[in-house]
Amino acid sequence: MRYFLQRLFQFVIVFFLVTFGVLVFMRIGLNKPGDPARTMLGGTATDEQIKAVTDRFHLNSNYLTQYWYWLRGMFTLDFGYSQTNNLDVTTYLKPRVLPTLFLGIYATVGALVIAVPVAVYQAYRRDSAFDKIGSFFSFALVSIPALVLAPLLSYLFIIRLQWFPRLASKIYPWESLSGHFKNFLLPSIVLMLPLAAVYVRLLRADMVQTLQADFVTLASAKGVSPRRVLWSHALRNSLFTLLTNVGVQLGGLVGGALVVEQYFNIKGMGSLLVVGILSSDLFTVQSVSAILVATVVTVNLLVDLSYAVIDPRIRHARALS
Amino acid sequence: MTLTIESPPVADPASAPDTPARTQRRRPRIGMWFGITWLGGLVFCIVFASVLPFIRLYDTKIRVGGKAGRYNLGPGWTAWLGTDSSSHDVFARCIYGARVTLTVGVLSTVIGLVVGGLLGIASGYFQGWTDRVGSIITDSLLALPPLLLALLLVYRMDDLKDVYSWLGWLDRQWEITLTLGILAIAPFARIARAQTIALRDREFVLAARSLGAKSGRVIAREILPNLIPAMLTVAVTGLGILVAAEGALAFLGLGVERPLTWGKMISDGQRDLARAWWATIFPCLFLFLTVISFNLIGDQLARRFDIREAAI
Amino acid sequence: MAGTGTAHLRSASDALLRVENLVVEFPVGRTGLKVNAVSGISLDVLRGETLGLVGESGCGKSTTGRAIMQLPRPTSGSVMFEGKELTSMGGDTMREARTRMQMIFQDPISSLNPRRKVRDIVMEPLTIWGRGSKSQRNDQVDRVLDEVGIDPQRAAESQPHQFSGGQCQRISIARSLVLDPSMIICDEPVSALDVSVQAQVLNLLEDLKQRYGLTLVFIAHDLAVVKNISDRVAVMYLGKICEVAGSDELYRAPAHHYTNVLLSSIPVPDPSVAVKRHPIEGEPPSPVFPPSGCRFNTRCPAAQERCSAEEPLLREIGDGHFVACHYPVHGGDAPVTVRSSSN
Amino acid sequence: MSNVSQAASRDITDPLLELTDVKTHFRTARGLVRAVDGVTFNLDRGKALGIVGESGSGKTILSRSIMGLLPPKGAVRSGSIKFEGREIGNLGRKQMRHIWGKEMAMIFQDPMTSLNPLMKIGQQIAEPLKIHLGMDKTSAMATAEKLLQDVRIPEAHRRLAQYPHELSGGMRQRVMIAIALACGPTALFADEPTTALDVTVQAQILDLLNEQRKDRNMSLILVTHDLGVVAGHTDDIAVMYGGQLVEMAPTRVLFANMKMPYTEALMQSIPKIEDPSHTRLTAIGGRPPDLVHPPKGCRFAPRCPYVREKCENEMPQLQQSDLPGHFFRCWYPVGSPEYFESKERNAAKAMASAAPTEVPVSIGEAR
Repeated sequence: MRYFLQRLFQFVIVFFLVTFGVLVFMRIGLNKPGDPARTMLGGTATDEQIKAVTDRFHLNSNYLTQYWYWLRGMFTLDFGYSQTNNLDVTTYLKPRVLPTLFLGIYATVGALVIAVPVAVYQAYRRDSAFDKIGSFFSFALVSIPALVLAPLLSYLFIIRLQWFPRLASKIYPWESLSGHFKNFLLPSIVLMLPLAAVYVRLLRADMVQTLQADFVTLASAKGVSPRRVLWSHALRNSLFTLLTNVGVQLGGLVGGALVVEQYFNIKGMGSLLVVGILSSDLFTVQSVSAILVATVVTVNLLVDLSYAVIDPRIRHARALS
Repeated sequence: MTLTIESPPVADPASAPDTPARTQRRRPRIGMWFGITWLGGLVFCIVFASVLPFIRLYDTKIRVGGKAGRYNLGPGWTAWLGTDSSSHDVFARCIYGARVTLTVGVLSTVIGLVVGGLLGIASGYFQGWTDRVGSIITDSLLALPPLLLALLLVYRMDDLKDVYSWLGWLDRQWEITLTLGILAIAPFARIARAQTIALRDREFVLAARSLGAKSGRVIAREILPNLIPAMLTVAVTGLGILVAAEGALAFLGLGVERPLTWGKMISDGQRDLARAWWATIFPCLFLFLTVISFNLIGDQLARRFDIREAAI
Repeated sequence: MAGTGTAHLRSASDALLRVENLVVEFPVGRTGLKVNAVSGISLDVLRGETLGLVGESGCGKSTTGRAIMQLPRPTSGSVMFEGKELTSMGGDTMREARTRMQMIFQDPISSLNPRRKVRDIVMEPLTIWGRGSKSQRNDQVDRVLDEVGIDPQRAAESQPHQFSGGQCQRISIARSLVLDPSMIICDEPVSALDVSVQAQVLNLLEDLKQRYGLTLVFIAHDLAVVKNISDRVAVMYLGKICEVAGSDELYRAPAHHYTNVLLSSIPVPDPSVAVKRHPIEGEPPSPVFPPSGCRFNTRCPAAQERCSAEEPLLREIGDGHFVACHYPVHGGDAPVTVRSSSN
Repeated sequence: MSNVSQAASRDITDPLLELTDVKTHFRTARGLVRAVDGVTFNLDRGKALGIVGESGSGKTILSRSIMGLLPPKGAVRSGSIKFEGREIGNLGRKQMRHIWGKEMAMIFQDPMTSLNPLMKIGQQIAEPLKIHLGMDKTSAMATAEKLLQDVRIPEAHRRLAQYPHELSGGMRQRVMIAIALACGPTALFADEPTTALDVTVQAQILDLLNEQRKDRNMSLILVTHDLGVVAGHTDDIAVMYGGQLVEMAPTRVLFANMKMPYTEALMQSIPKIEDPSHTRLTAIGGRPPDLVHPPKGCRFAPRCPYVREKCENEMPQLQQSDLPGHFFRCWYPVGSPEYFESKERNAAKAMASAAPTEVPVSIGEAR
């Protein structure tokens, strides 16, 4: 428990540090009174407008004070004001959350569902044709950035084969399941394939290692069936790198989502962020970054916890502390 | 980008026969030679772009019937890979784009390698508060999705250099190089730290200290030589990732404006994908082949130095 | 006084190395607990003597060796070497002092940097201290390599992995010799080697000791090996010294019950010898929570109430034979580990 | 001696294990490694056989070859291995599964890595019981507890729910033995079972193994590098060198009457507790043979102090001495006239040269 609290504390520190860093970095150089507000509102803004915004967000005080007010706003779900949309950030951020969440979950879950059996079987039948073909494809896919896969797949499936429409209006599963499917299948695949390839390579390497361990040989020497050796002795002992990487890869997944949302015209947080950055939309950038950082940090914390669930050694070491 | 590294192999020739070691090399080295050939060819074209007869100058427009038009040529003899929306030769543009991409990639890798490597070695060797500060830096760098961090950095650097005159030397290419370099620090630092910790407890390091060697010498003579193979391997694989990241930045609109890089070409051609697939697909291929080449070489190096590669 | 006493120490002026009340503790993670690796032991080694330090894994023998080298520095206690106090020495003086004593490690392969040429590894100490001219250094390295039975020619072009475990151990020995130390601490130098090679290395150590007038501290878990090479043996258990005696004396008439158990546990490579067994149950307790009183009391066949309440101090029970036990085996004068030929 | 033989058709006096010219080679980048090169012996029911050798002698590979537990890739096997009269040398893992755990069981060297760290002790012992004996969970657990008591683990019931890391090294080795004993195997392979343990614990474990062997009339194959370990705990000893069996005999015969110079040299190189301090050891010079390119003649010839021309050119075959069950592989065995002649010659040579001889690897060996 103490260990968990320690990790939690460290992650909270990182969260504050990074979000504060983003705030400072977005506002640094905008030193003169009213500057941040002017940046936000654009050149045509009147002095009253500027003053109003400046006061509302305490843009004249020091960064720590600004951070404090922004943070306080965050916790009351007031994410600030966006001049590009002339709206409160909260209002237009809401519908953006789900599409990105869909993408991320489909990609991660899909990648794991594909990767685990493939990797396990590859490791079990090491050097077989299946292993070699699997290794070839995972290697090739690891090397395809989203930026390459997106045009290739959309050229093939949207333009050549015309299996998917370019744009569908109904994107939520409760509106239209097929519309949801058509909208998210291809983008999810673009994100999923390289991710699955990474997972396959990681898990295969660990499995190969584990399968050479004494306790696996001992399990065989007890007469345990190969299937049971594989799935209940070897797999659990090989999951650590994979788990760690579900957390680590999340950052990369978000990066991929930025590209994919842009490419497939999905109105998610990624495209919002890109537009926000390119138009110096202070509050949008801060809010979306904060959400992403919080997600990354939380997932890593959960990964840390899951080690303890899997491994009694970690559980006990932590119970001691 | 994460690599997990095993401790260096302990090979005792006398005990070898008792433990049937992994036999046979698995994949032939064709892959690595492919990678070297592709990268070598690319570098050759980049260096001699202006004198090679089959590469047009960056600004040459290809006219059909005396007119320059949008996508007026598909792939063929006149323009190997066709022409783009402004009637430029796609092949020539890919080569010129590669110059920027590869320069940015190599320089940012060097930045990441040096800064991250030193940070990691310091954290791993001295531990204590050095390690704590180091790990907060790396954790923070890793908490922000890398592409988001890159977008922020590049975009804000543009603004900042207008405000602070001492940043005036920053052009877009330098901005991107610095940014990607900063992104590369955390992964390099992590690996260097893990390796250093593993090496620090090895007995030959203890032996060096018992001979009266100072910390600096121990790091330089005992730790660094054992660290370099792993770091180089990571650097090569990392180059592939940074090249892809540069592409993504360009795609999102924060690339070098002139010459255009692959990401921007993909982004530009995307709207007309149905009409002129070549303007998008060929830059895609260049990007893919370059990334995979780095990966292939990195993979071979990892095998060579017995570094178990984990994620890329 | 806590600890196991200092009665066995000889006159300070004779000793090359004199360790008093050495304590080494390590923290267990961030738990606030500590491993009591070494809990107040005292040792001395005369010039030219070989002191054997024997005990089971986790008894603190290796930690003691490293603490003498101040790698890492002990938690408390005094280490006098060649008349100088090491524990209070500063960085550079300490580095200098370390060259007078050297260390050989258990894993011959791990103790050599895999990415350097063997010759450079052996040369390294001379390079660090800038001793002699280039040709003098070369001669010195050639001579030492030759001495340990490694071809200098081959050493110049090969890396450690091209040598076998025994040869790597020879290289380690060569490296420790080039600075002409007065003492070498051998930390399980032969336990990773095959018996045939082990004999080669043990013989080599004996020869070099004569030739260079070395003083050795020989740490090992194999009692037969320790007996073979040592003049005096100290038996350790859970961070304390149980018994100190001349090598032959200790094995002839062990006085501490732990020593007795240890000796009778050794499998004898001769089926015709019937060993009178003193089997004990269980395994050493954790050094994080050591037992009170005599640390062996939880497993001792002769333990009484006093043993868990009061810690025994080392006391003399025979000529140069010291034991830390309230109720030693036969007062220490009768042979107890009976070995007789049954037919 | 009563025997619970499952194979009713077979005579209980027939050997349990018959090995004929067993070879296990490995294809490697460097060439074919002849890890085990033609081993022949029989093992009777209920007996303990010690296989002794230095690292690289092929002792571990031999025991794994008999068990059929070699890595699937790169191993080339030949020869015949009969277990209870049934040829098992050519069986695949699938068929071996029904023998493993039930009729043959194995204990490994390192108790720290041989138990699944993520599985409770109870489950690990219960596993073979459920598989081979079809027990349900409750009875498997009850049997597991009984087994833990048999291997003298205190508080057996509580241990069932513990994980391996909560036990000490000796305890873990006891758990390994409990697992191996679970289904009442007829042969138990113990590969360096005590190397990773302390002496006091080593004695306990060896005694436990022997006691269980006798109680269960089980054959024990004890693979070790330590002659001391086999001396007190086996009926027969097989000495291996360079992938071959070089000497095999009943334990007492071997120690009293060794014929092979290698065995003799091995004995002499061990420091003995009875000898006074600073007794000079007789080291064996040189290094074990390269199993990719083994010597043409006797594999020990390059290191043998009594070597003659014939030894270098012709490989000696395993021959029987005048004592029953004693085999050795030497042209001029210990005790032969040539042996004494060479010995005298060596002694004279050593007298003549006061300085260390030119043997590069072992200094002072000849003195």
